[in-house]
Amino acid sequence: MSQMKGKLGILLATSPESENTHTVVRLTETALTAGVVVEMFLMCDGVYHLQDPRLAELAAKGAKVVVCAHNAAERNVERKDFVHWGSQYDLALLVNDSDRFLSFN
Amino acid sequence: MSQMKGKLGILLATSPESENTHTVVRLTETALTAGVVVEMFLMCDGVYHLQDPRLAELAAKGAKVVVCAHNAAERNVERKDFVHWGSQYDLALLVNDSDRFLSFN
Amino acid sequence: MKTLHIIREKDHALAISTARDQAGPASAAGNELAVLLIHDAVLTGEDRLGGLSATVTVTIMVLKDDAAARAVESPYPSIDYDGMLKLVFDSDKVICW
Amino acid sequence: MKTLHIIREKDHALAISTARDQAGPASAAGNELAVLLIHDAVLTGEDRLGGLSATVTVTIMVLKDDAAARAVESPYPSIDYDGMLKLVFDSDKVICW
Amino acid sequence: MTDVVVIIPTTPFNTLRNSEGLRMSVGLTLEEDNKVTVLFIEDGVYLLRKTDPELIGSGIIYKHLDALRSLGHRVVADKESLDERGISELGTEADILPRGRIVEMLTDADRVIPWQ
Amino acid sequence: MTDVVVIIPTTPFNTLRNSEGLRMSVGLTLEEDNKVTVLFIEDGVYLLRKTDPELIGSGIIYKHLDALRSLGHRVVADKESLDERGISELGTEADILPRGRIVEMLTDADRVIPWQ
Repeated sequence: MSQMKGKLGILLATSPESENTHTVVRLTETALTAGVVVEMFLMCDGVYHLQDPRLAELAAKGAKVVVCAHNAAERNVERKDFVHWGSQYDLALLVNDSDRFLSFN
Repeated sequence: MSQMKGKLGILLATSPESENTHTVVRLTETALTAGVVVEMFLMCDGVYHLQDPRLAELAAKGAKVVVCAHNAAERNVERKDFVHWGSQYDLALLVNDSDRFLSFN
Repeated sequence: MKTLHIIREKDHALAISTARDQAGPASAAGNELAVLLIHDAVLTGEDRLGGLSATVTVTIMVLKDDAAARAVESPYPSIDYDGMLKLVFDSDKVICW
Repeated sequence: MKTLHIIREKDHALAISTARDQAGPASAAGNELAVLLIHDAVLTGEDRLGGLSATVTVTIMVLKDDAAARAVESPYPSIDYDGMLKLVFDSDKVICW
Repeated sequence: MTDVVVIIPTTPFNTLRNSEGLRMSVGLTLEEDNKVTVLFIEDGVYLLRKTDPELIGSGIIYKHLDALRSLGHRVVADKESLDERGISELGTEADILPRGRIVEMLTDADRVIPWQ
Repeated sequence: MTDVVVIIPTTPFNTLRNSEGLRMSVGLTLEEDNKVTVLFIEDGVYLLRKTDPELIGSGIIYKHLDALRSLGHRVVADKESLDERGISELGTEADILPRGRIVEMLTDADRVIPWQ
């Protein structure tokens, strides 16, 4: 695929049980390969992805992964190195500064 | 409430985000107070209840909590002392030997 | 024989149609049917539950807290968790939808 | 202006009615509409999507893997993830339902 | 200015998510360039009644809506959805709009986040 | 003998849960006194087509159904649901029953587990 520009924002608010995870992984891989910047925000049951190796792999490939620390803490989900321990403020910025924004919830 | 006999089996297959948790907690407390034996089985996203203090409290009050170890392991959920680390065989027995069985999924 | 349907979702078509079919003329005389609405099922319209009266005795109830939390003044009698537990054990069979 | 609706659930009434309303006669000339069916939305019946053709250009597509996984031979053209990414960036606005 | 619409279409309390979606909506206002509208539509309109989520251990609703309004953002309800459900009295403030205006709002928005 | 019916009523693969529900159904046969029936009804019948869940990283379906049948348990599909969806060809074996028989089955069962 030819190179593209821009930033893709993704909200992922479902647990790894949802098909959303597969779609987000595949779309993010495709975007990164094409040169698109990807930042995703995990909240609600989406924070359980901290325990999912697929998200760690996306981060290793260059996606920025931010988690709602409040939701992670209330679910007793442990902090991981591959994610930015953030807040809803990060989502507010992402919604504003991404070129395209997709919600998966 | 007057004392009752019997065993109540509960399947809980949703994450703590669901209202199921509140209902299961309240109904289990009521049942234990009434002298009913309660055994619950956690599977799918229900295994995230291992990270939820409400389930630990129910176990402390006398409920038997069994988890599908397979689902817990694939979600990288840590083993906790208050639960029996079980399998679908435990659910097969519970469905068979409980007097009433309620599924929350 | 008494069957209890505990319904958790608003307008749950399969649960309601199953209860309706069980309440129908084909069911054995003397059978009893109870429906307990909990969670967002307390918002289920009366019209949806209208078919639930036939040759068997049908009782429809709501869980008190769940209705109150949603500002629902239900036309059906309400019970608390003690009542729910008792209902579960008084019924011969229970389906929690 | 081109708006893309990505629909994930079968027969998603609000998503379809919104797209239909946007495709209606009230919409500005020159507007374009695209609908991409993914996940279980690939099972959405053609009859449900029938109203989606009016004064604006409407293109309906399915995500290839998601249709194939469900044994769906869709009447709509299929695209892969490269196509989905391109579609997202080619559209001015995207709603992922 | 980025015009963001959050859609709340589902029944009130079967999960904690509606409260979370409203917490998110308040959070979206933290970027001052975002103009946030929360749209209650379909079964989502039940949340606008005088609910009492504490009774069932569920998340807060009204405080989030009050915060949104006091910060100058918007709470909107779809008239058609209210009418279909016979809801005439709201427990909180909302701008009640006909479906045509709702569709315009969604068409004009820069970002739409359907919540569920 | 405890007669257990597991109901699968939802669309195929938006979550991994249908595969999990079938894994559970096979697990239920581990107590020899349980007689297990898996009932596909409403949108659940789509799972009986020649699906290929691996394509989307989803869980297995057919192996669980084969295991159930080979262990002497039962896979049932609701005729009305199949007809409404125009599904005439199945990718796996199932006893196709009219709704009246399905209701009888649910009435007679000792345990019913609606899955979703």
